[in-house]
Amino acid sequence: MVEQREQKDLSNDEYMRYSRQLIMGQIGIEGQRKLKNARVLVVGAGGLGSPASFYLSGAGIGTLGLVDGDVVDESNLHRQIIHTESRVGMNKTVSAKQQINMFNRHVDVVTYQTHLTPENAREIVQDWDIVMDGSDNAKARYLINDICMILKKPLVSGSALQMEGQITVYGYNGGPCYRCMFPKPPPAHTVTNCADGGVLGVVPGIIGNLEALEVIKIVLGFSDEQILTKRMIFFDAASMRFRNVKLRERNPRCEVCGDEPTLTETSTFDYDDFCQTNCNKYALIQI
Amino acid sequence: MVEQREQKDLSNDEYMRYSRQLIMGQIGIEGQRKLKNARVLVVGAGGLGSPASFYLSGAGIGTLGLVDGDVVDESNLHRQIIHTESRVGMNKTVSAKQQINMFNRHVDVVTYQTHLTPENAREIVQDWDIVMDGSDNAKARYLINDICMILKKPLVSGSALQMEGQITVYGYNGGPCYRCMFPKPPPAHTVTNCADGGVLGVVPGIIGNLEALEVIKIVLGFSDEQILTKRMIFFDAASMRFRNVKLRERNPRCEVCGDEPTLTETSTFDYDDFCQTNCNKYALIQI
Amino acid sequence: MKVLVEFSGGLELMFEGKKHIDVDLPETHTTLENLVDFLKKHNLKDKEEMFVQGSSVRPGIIVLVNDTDWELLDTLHYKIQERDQIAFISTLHGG
Amino acid sequence: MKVLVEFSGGLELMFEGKKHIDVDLPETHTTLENLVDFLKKHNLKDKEEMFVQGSSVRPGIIVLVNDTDWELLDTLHYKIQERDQIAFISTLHGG
Ligand SMILES: [Zn+2]
Ligand SMILES: [Zn+2]
Repeated sequence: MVEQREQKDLSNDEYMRYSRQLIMGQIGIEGQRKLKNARVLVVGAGGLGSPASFYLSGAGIGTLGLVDGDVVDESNLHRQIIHTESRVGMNKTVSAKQQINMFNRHVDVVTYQTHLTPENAREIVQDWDIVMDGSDNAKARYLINDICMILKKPLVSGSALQMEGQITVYGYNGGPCYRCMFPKPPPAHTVTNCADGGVLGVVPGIIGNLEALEVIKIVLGFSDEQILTKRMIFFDAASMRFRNVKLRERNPRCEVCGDEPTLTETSTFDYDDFCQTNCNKYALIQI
Repeated sequence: MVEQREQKDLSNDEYMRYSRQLIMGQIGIEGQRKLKNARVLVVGAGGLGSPASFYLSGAGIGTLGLVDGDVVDESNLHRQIIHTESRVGMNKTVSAKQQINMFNRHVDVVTYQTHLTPENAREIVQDWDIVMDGSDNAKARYLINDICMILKKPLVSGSALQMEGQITVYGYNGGPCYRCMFPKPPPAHTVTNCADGGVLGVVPGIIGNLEALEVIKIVLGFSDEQILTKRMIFFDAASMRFRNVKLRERNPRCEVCGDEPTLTETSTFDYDDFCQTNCNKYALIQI
Repeated sequence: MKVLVEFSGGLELMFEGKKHIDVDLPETHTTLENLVDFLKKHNLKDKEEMFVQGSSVRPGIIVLVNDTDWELLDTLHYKIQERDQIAFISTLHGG
Repeated sequence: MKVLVEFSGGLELMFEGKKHIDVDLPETHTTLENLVDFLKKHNLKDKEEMFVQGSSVRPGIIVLVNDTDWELLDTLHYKIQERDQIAFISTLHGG
């Protein structure tokens, strides 16, 4: 799909603006052009999507899509740095677009002022090269995974809660997808109390930045060993430890990314029934 | 010094705003009050200081000092996310303060529109509890270290270049200072070409966030084992690997933090002569 | 047989808040299945369905042996070695 | 004696851009001082003052043995063990 699009060249303004990263051997003019022609979709303009959108824009990703149906709330601002107090009440994608427009005029920001749903997922995701999961609940994570696997898009996935974070890349170079890792959601009866577990804002800040980094490396064509596929990083902010873990391969019998997938349309899968109550926000901490 | 100050309490607005982190066991109301009463100085409002200032403000650090003599340049914007295009040409601390004021009205931002110098260092640093190094050259790093050790302030120090980053905490709980680690600067003749080595913006983004995290943990009184003292993290963004390294103890014969320090005033030390040409920006990559 | 067992992602709350415990496993207990059973009987302080389901861990928990996904190591049937580090990590969904 | 030698912080540029190399050290070469000398003679591709100064590494380089600062290990006199991982890292100043 990337090959079929007309490739835009860099303007003189852009050469100047990106000069500090252009001079790196790993990027160069060719790499900067790849960034400009890349289309990256960030699902969720919250704790993960805020920092990631900033750095993806800063790096010169040419077209950035944002999906979020929520509005900015003051209690988000401890971690959602792309928003401001005066934009409380505004849809998060619109608020983020306003900040990005002030920050880098060369980025075309496309906003989807809705949550991703089993019904709209194909239409929203199909036009993008790479998807970044910045969502905040299990149901959204299964849905994002499924549509990415169905449409064969690489999915950079991160999550954070309290003082821990996790990040990996799904569906890339023979690595597993979210369903390969978690074919079954946590049983409903393990999640009796769905109160919010809380999060220290800079923790999703770190994870969102690591997600943006992996997106950039995929766009630039870094080697398979360098991309976080078949690997997951577990971050413990309290002890400042990063654990780099070797993961399983793709499961050939996976429902959605296997050799004979049975889940081929998200609109025919009942995510509410699948996840039950445990798919509420921040569910997993109440184990 | 913290004990002598009048301790401010949280307003109802602040309880609401910080509710998502207040509910964490590691923070609570007491921790949030500590954050409000903390005074944190960030030296450098650039690639490291931008994300760190965002997250320190978001977390509710009550008084944030910013030191930088530079103005915003468009070629900074690929990594300095706290600035905007319309603020190009403005002093970086003033630009950062404008963004923080829009983001969290509860933070008192104090700007020093100057570089830290051997002459002004004591006056600027003496009123703060914790210092974060967000500078971009070796001379500044020795100077910041020295004044922090002289005034016995914990120093959270990070650096980034190309696709690598390093972070540690100096002068804390018996750990080394920058001079304990590097008593001599790199010899001048190893630095023949001082061209800029470049940096991928999200790399200082990650390191700056890790610095903000350590500042927050120090304010909250996390245990000595949890703070990054006598340890350093080396981050390789290309391979997505974090190396957690055990460092030496404080050197009792260190010039500035030893048992009988000889360097007790920065104004009497010749930093230009000490560092020679290698203290220019981005010097170390040209080895 | 001594092994280091680690919990994170919130699972530590079911083990008195401990992020790691040293476990001295009887010689007759040598598989991960045995370890899960041992932990359930000796260390688990909360409702067992928060940690186990049948003879395995509940869905949503990743099990690691020396930083390797147990799916690469025969899962429940993996034979534990002296001084293995076994981690149980609950996946996070927040953001 | 086989050791893994790693370079970073820009030092790899002086070793043909290699971030790690396997070195087979003669049995008579057993200290870190010997290793620095060996690397200088066999692997260093740029001006030697970029890496060494006298019989040690130049200021601004951190040396690690299995992720431990060599200052905790007798620095140049440390006796290298089979399969040690030795890292030479140039400190960074940018931001
Ligand atoms: Zn799958
Ligand atoms: Zn010292």
